Amino acid sequence: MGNELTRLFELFIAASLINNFVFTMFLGLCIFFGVTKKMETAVGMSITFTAVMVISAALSWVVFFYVMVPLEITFLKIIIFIGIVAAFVQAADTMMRKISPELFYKLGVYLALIATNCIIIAVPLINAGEGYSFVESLVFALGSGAGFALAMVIMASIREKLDIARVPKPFKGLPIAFVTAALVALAFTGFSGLITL
Amino acid sequence: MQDTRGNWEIIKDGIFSDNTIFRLAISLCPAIAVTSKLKNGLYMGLAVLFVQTMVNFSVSLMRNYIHPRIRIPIFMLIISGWVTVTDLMMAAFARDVYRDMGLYIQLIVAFASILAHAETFASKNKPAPSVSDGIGMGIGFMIALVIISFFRELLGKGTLWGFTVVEFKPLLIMILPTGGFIAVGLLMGLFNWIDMRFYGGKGAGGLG
Amino acid sequence: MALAKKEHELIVSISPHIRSEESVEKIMWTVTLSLVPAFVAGLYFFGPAALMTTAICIVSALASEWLVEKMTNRELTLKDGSAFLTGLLLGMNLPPTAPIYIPIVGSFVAVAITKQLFGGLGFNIFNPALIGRAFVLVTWPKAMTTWVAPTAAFTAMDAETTATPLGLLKEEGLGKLLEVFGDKANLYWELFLGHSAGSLGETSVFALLLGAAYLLYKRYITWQIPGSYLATVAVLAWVFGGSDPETGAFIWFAGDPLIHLLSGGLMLGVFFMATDYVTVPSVRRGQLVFGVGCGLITMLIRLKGGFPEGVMFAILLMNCFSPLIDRSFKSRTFGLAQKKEEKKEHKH
Amino acid sequence: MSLATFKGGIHPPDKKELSKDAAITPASAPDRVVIPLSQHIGAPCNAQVEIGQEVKAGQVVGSTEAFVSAPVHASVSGKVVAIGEFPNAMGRMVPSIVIENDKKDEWVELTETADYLSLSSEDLTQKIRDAGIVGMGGAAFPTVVKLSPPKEKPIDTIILNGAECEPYLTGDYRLMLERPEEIVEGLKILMRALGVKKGMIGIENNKPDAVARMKEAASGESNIEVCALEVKYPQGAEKMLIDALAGRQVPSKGGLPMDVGVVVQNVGTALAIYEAVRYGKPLTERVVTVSGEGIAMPGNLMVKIGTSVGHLLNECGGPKGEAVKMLSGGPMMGFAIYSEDVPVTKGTSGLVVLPEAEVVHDGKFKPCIRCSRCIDVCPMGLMPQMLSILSEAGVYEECKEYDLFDCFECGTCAFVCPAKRPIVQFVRLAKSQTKPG
Repeated sequence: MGNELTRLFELFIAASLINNFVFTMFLGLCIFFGVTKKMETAVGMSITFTAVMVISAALSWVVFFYVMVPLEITFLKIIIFIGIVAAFVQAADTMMRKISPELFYKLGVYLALIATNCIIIAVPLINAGEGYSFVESLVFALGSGAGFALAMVIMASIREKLDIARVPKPFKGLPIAFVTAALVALAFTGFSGLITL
Repeated sequence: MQDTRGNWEIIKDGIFSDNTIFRLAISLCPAIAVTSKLKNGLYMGLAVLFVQTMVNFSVSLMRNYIHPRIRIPIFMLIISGWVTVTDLMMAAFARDVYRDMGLYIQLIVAFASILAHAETFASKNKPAPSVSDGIGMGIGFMIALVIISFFRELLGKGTLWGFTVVEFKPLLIMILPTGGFIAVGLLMGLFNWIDMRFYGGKGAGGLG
Repeated sequence: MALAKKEHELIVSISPHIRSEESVEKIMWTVTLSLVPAFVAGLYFFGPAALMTTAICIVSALASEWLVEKMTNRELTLKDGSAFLTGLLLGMNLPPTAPIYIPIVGSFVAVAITKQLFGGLGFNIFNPALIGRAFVLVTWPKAMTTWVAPTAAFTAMDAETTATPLGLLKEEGLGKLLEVFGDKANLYWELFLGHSAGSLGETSVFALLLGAAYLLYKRYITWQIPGSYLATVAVLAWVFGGSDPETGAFIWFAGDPLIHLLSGGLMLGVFFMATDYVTVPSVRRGQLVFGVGCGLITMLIRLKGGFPEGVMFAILLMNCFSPLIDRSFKSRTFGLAQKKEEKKEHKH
Repeated sequence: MSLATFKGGIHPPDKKELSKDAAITPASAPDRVVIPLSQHIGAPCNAQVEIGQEVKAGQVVGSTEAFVSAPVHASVSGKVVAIGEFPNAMGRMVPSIVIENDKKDEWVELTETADYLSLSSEDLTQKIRDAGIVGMGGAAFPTVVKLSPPKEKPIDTIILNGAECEPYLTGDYRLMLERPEEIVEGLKILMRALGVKKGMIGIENNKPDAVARMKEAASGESNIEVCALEVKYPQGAEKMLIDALAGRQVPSKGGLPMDVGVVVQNVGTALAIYEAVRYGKPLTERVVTVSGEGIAMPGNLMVKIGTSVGHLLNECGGPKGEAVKMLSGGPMMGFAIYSEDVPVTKGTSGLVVLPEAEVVHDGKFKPCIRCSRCIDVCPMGLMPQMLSILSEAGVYEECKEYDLFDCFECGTCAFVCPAKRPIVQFVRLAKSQTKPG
């Protein structure tokens, strides 16, 4: 039991810090560079993304192991996973509108961007590829979401500072954001070797 | 809205003025993730070229039969279908490359640019220009990946396509994550500079 | 009645009309001065190679600064001492016998990319010298972790390579470390003096403390970051750093804080890198958080991570968080507390 | 026991030795005076005289019905020769009355009141209003306004400000040495006018003899306390003084001393109040410290309002060497004046003349290096570094998140800034580009 918990904890740390989606796996970069100009959006986005990642990981796991594996149609996983995510996002959108318009006003705007985002679809694909158990899948999704959120918040706070910096003109905007991401990624290499799974 | 440009022009624009990576700055994930080797960069580019062209072709063929309300799901289905085809082909015929970047091949499905081209171009144009658009975008994408991976492999390992080109103490960092970000950032800044210096452009900030 | 100068010749400017004598140049050169003892110690222990490495660092740092400022048509700022200081700090963070391309590339990355590309002095997000070092460490891991024994440099040109105390501790345990240094008292003493392998400017705790004391006395640095950083490292080393000498099994509250405090780049990092004005939070309370964060990550990496030393990565990682800390810890505006109390009363 | 003070602050060289031993002497009568109709914060006065009219000293020459305002009196007897726009010390053109001095020093009839402490609160306030008294520490806020607080804000303490924390200035110090009893009487009048039981006098501890003299003068008064304060700029700022002496912080975002039950008056103002109530004398003269390394004989002069700065320079032996900069007020918050023709007004506490060697040239400044010095010293607990960076970048609205409007421009931040950034200028720019709130 203790061992199991330690392993899950390590999985979480690995997913959030060591194999950070943004800084070491390069996933979700469009979002990462696109919406980190304002702290508020970055936070809203991170919360929404983490929630969607965890829930779609759960749904995909169930479908993958109870439907696709028995039917031997795992080669269709791309199509099916994207269907699941899209359907779930659509459902979440509708439910939020009805149940909590306030929350929808805050987070719903980001939902539209989610369906076609690689960071969301990557989670079930990796879970399936690694053969994670149900709980492991959830922890992995949660860790990835936390790592993504961390990256978003760091980047948003740095970019507020960059906005008023005297960056040479050709590098203003995206190029300097890339260089910043490079240096953050360099700092994150400090975490490498922290946990060997 | 029918596009009035000729096929060649469409291809050219896709490669240069609407370059996905350097000018529009979308679908960046593979630009960094798979470009530590020239070979991977080229294969990724080919995969995207294939998928985009086929998606544009299929969407264009079916454009008059798709109900507008459900067009996005249909497009997604088409895209994921072609991505699956690519995925399986790669797995079968290019095993070493596939081991390196299987996940990213699968993730082509989530490229905003592919859906964008299907939605804004292919669904409104005849098959021939749509294919041109797909080819243009794909080649532009491929060129960008090749440029980035060229620099990264050369600097990071001193090799190209796995063959040793120069003997020196390679900058290992260039094939690591940091190197990917820094290469894209510096190349983008360089292109902006060239654009501003010689063509009087304002610099493409992309999403920034 | 022309007593004073004529109208248009009187100087008109905005208040205040007097200024303190502090200046950016003065700060930079004073910090540079305070690094001299540690640098001299490095020369003493590692010989001419240390001088060579540092000199190349400084020259290429200045060259990079000049080059970028020329290219971007900026005012030349070589005299303000910041590039010189960056070069010196980077040099002191390198192995004494680093091959020549390491200081050159490191300085370029430090000054041109980490500082100038972000807008020059005052706008960089990361500590330039540390990014320079991290860059070359990741790029040439082997050359950057080849250490020479501290006295060998004088006796022979081909210095004997060895491991740093922290490297020994991590790879082979405390027992091996004591075997090399004799007993604990001797280990402490040698570490304090700087008679151990490591980067050329980081080994002598004594010399570094001398410089740090001067900076503290001149109030160029304050106690918040060094204090919280060192305290966190000491506590964590004590709580989590212990293991059974026979079996290597983990024991709570049995660690040796002194070894961790005296070894590696901690003292250099704590007093000269983690206190770099530009890249740390501005408000003192935020600086406490910064220091604790640095301490946490340092010990996390030292005890659990893939590297024997974590000071550099800890400071860089906390540099990432500085803007966030700055957002969360603003200074307390005079009279704000009163306003809140008033509001409370109104509610009742 | 450590002395009362506030958090933050700086220790600029105080330079008071230049003029602190010079007793207050009356300046010679000027040939003409230029009396601005707006010498205070609030509505300007309307001229009550005409060109060519003969006026006596103490005669009202300008007044208005506006609440936040104070009437203006002739400081000499003579003939009104011009009414028009003349420059003041801040370089602004203001409507002024020019009187040619006939040097007869004829006064209007003044009503003396020997048992002034038996007057009612209303009568006292009216006398103070008629005398045109404003805060003489520099801000020139009409005193009568502070004496009429709204009912829901009861006042329980009056603080006399004898801190005089600006370098060079010694006028208040000389007044406390030379006329302590009258200052204490002024305080008693204020306490009676507001019905307040507690009076305090705060003096920076670099003036121990002034502390002693004031203590002696107030020894008979059980409800008046004289306190020595730590020597630190800006100890004399109203909010800092209240914090140090009463232990109360005036609320941020537009709070006033009356919100914490305190009224602060300058010691010079207290003296003027005493003279106004006891002798019916309007505010027509004030102490001006003429000092600085660029003046031959620094001193403290009793000067008629409206006297030109050039006349004062003459009185003090003229400039020593080449004076290149002149300040109205102290070097921390005073204004650099561009002409020696500007007049002394009710708010002019000093004239500082600086030679080249003492002048700080506002050359190129550097980017902020975030050294935190300004944050440490800001008496208002602000982050001047952020204000200056944001203002420089032109994002003025964001400055409000850093409590822009709580800054009272004391200059402490700019004094310590190693990058020599003109922080006060940036703050003023941001303030002018945004609205409070």
